[in-house]
Amino acid sequence: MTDPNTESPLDLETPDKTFLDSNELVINMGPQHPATHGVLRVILRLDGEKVLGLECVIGYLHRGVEKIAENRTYTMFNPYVDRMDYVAAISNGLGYCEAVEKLLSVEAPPRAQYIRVILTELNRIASHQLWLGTHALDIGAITPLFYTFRDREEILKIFEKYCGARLTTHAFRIGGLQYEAYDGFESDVKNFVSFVKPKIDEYEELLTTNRIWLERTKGVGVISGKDCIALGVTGPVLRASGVKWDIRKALPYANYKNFDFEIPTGQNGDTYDRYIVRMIEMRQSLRIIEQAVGGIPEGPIMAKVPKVMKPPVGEIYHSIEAPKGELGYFIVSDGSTQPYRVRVRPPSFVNLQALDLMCRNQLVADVIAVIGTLDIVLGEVDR
Amino acid sequence: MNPSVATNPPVATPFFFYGLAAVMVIGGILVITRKNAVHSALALITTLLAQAALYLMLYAPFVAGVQIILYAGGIMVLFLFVIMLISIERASKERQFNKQCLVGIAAAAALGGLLIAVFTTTSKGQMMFAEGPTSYVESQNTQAVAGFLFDRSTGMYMFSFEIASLLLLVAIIGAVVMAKKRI
Amino acid sequence: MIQKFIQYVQSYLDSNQTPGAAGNIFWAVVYVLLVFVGLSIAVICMNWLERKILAHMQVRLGPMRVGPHGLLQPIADAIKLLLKEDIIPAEADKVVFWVAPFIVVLAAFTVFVVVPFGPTHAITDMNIGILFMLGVSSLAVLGIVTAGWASNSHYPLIGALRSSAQMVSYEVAMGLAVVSAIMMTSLNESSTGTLSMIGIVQAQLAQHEWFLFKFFPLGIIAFGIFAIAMVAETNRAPFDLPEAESELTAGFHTEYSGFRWSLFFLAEYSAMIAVSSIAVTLWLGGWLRPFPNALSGPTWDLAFSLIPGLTFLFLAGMCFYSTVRMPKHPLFRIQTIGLGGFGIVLLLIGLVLFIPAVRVRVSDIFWFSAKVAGFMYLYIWYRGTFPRYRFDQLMKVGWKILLPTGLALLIVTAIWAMRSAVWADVVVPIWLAFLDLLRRIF
Amino acid sequence: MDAMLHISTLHYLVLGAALFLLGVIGVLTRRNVVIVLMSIELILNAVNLNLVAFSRYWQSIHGPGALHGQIFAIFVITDAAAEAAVGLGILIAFFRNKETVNVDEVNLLKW
Repeated sequence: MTDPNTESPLDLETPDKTFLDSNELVINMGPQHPATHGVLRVILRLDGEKVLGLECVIGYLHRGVEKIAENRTYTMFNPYVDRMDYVAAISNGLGYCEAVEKLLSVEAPPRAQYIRVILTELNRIASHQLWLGTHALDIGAITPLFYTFRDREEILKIFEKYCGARLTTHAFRIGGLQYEAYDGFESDVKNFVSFVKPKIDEYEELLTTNRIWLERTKGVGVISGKDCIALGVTGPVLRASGVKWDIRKALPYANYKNFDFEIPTGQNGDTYDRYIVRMIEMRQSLRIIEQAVGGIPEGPIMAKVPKVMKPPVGEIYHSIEAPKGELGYFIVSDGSTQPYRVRVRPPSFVNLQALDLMCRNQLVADVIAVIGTLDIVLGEVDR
Repeated sequence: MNPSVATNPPVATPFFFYGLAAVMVIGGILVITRKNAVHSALALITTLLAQAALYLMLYAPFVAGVQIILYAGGIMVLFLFVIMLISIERASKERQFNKQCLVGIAAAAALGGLLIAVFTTTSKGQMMFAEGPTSYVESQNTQAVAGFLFDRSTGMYMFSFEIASLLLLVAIIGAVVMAKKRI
Repeated sequence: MIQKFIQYVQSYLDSNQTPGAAGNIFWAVVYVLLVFVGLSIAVICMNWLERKILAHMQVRLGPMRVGPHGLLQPIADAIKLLLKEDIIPAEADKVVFWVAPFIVVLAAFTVFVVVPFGPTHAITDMNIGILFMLGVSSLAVLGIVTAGWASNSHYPLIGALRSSAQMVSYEVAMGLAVVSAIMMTSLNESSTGTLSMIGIVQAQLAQHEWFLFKFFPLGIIAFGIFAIAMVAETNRAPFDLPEAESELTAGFHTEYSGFRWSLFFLAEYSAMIAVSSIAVTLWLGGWLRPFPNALSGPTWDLAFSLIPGLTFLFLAGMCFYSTVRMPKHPLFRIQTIGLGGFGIVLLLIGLVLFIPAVRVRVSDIFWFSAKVAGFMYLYIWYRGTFPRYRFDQLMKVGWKILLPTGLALLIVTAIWAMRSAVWADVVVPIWLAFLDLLRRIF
Repeated sequence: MDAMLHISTLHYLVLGAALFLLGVIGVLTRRNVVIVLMSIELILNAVNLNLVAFSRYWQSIHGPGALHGQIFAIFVITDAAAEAAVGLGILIAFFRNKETVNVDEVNLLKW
């Protein structure tokens, strides 16, 4: 990708050569490999254990989400977006609902905005927890996985109480919310915040200063901020490379401008920095939740939207900061009840393009670490 | 702690000797006849282990230990490594014996004949190397070997030992120079 | 005839030698069987304990269904493994594929011939004991390499090459640490050391010190090197690269299943016990009870010899406590009875251990096993805590950290052990020559 | 029959000679370099067996301290290790250049 001179690993025929006499060994990882987070297939070109280059083969989970959108009304398409990044379904829903709201020129009432922010940030924490558990598991630490899943469970319980679903929640509606916050929602969220704060310290205790963790992550999968921007990489990966870009601050959506939080950045752009950035992001999310849960205003939860939505002819691009990076929706309306075209800019898909660059001249074991640190969800990559 | 041989004579010596000797000879034959080099290596390992057992019967436990740890555990692992690194798929399908194999077998037969001839002419029906009745102090074997190699007063092989370490150093460097792709 | 046999059997009981040294075949066979059965039971217990302890470290319960608290889970697993279809890949080298697990198991079990569970509780005591243990346990590499090769598949081959490279490299550091401990055995009147496992422990008894604390901090450094190398040697976390499932699915035994796979499992755990026994023998005083010299005398002997029985009584008490806390529900009846029965078995064992004749013979074995069990817990703890090393880092630790440390340690230990000779033969003459030189100049 | 049952030094010498012959046959007839190297190991082992057997014989004559044969055996094992390392190194270098492990194709210096 960055070096046009290297031929594609797919072109290599594999003659009857062994490790010694050939400089290159082509190895296929996946799509059923335990460490590729679903059905990613990676074709590695190796010299010994050193990676000369790799190519991702995707599409094993393709369901045609974008095409489906063209045959559904705006409301009917809403649940489908949950199935893209299924570990951060609420963020997907937020992005879609806000994009359509923008197209319809309506705005969700403040109370709905607050509850949306709380749920989205909770979902960000859940997504990061799942990332941390699986990433640590890939590097060989089993225990963090169980810790993070224990605490993620509390978040899922709140979701379940709120809307009845745990994973693909379909929590938001175009124009606001369907459900009023249940009784005790605020105290549940407050309890969760005080519950999870020491738990994040617990994860860090296991990993942050662990010598082996440091050796496995420092200087691994380094990518510079310039390369990140060139490849369109966003989210924690971009921020760990030192670029202070967070859509919540840069192009505020929902009511994020009302909240006080910081954007963590790293310097080295290696796996360790990405880990630290995500850990701080979890804490910042808690900070946002604390502020939001104290100030939920009274009022309606649904804006006035027509029963049959017919947005005016035009197009809109709206992006939000999903846990994995910039999640954008590009919607073209032809004035009918169904969108003419929906294009999703999934952060995982774009971030995955950096894998080849980050893995060059690293070892095979680092590929696993880098795939983990990119935090991809194949449902979103393939759509 | 110091069992003398007199109270504890070795049991069933002929049984173990012939058994181990058979294992060794069969192993040796397999080494030189197998197509697949890995099979040869496994046969050689069997031979080496049987030989270590024979060393134990010869009251040389330290040599037996060195045989196991160095030969079976070290050198043969190296052999297996190399066999796996180079392709043997093709080699095992090709002709196994070289052009001069008949000549080679003839030469080996001649050598065998020579050995037999030497044996028959020198022994003349007498028992060669008749041993006197002695007790072998097995429990002090390691200490005695160490005495030869390291001791100030009895260490007559100390210099040779140092030379051997130099030889190993040269071998390490040589092997690295030979086998490394880019130095 | 029978009389003679009984006499033969009894004649050993009066001697204070190992069956191998006494040349008593009957007792040698008995000991072999005891060690084999005991080892298999230990592996089964380890299996259950590892799953339970690891589970509790990871805030989960672990096996709970098969038997009370999953006590019968290892047996169920074993039955499952034995009944599984025996698969040999079509492209595999059948003979080698078949032989490889047996090499590994043989290597892992044979080392226990010289493990000293007590001054007389070893199958035999070899003059080259520790050398034999290191040598035979290094034969496991052959089994692993051949297993990986015979599977005729990429991942097993890479796993096997990694595994054997790792074992061969860490053997070096391990050997250096062992040598420094063996050097310490020579610090007696006759100044001849020993390689015999029993002799090493007796040297610690005679020198009134575990070698762990000998020449502080040299003993501890040697022990540390060995403790790291032994984890790498047994391919356990954090050095479990050959089995790194996120990279290589399951390493060299990817293609193995059923009975053959269980042989690898058995070998892995018995190898763990074997290297732990080496560590216990060399540095932690083997079968010696704590403070054999400082707290000597019949009263202390009696007090310490009661500990094995009390331990089992404590375990039985815990079982009964759990039995009482079991839910009173018909569904749990069998489980409750099972747990209570297990408690009664432990209680009986504990009571048997109070009989003086048994007590005297068993206490050595108890202390040895307790120390080994400590290492087993460490293994589980590591697995719950550490991420995995990368292969080049692993090699770096082995060759660039442990090996130079080991070499330096060896030299320092040697100088320290021979310090009077070094002082008299090296330092003093050089100093005198230096003085002489000064005198000539001025 | 008694000579068969009493295992003397001679028995070991005969066994050693047999192994030596096997090794010689392997060296002279096989094409695969790896197997040739293994045959050389066989020869060295045959020699070792003789040395240790003679060591026992020597002990029976000169007392239990006469272990010279065993010392020699240890040196031979050291030598075998060095030989295997260098030999296999050469083999790898050769294989990388010519992609073959057959001895009769090593003929660059023939003419």
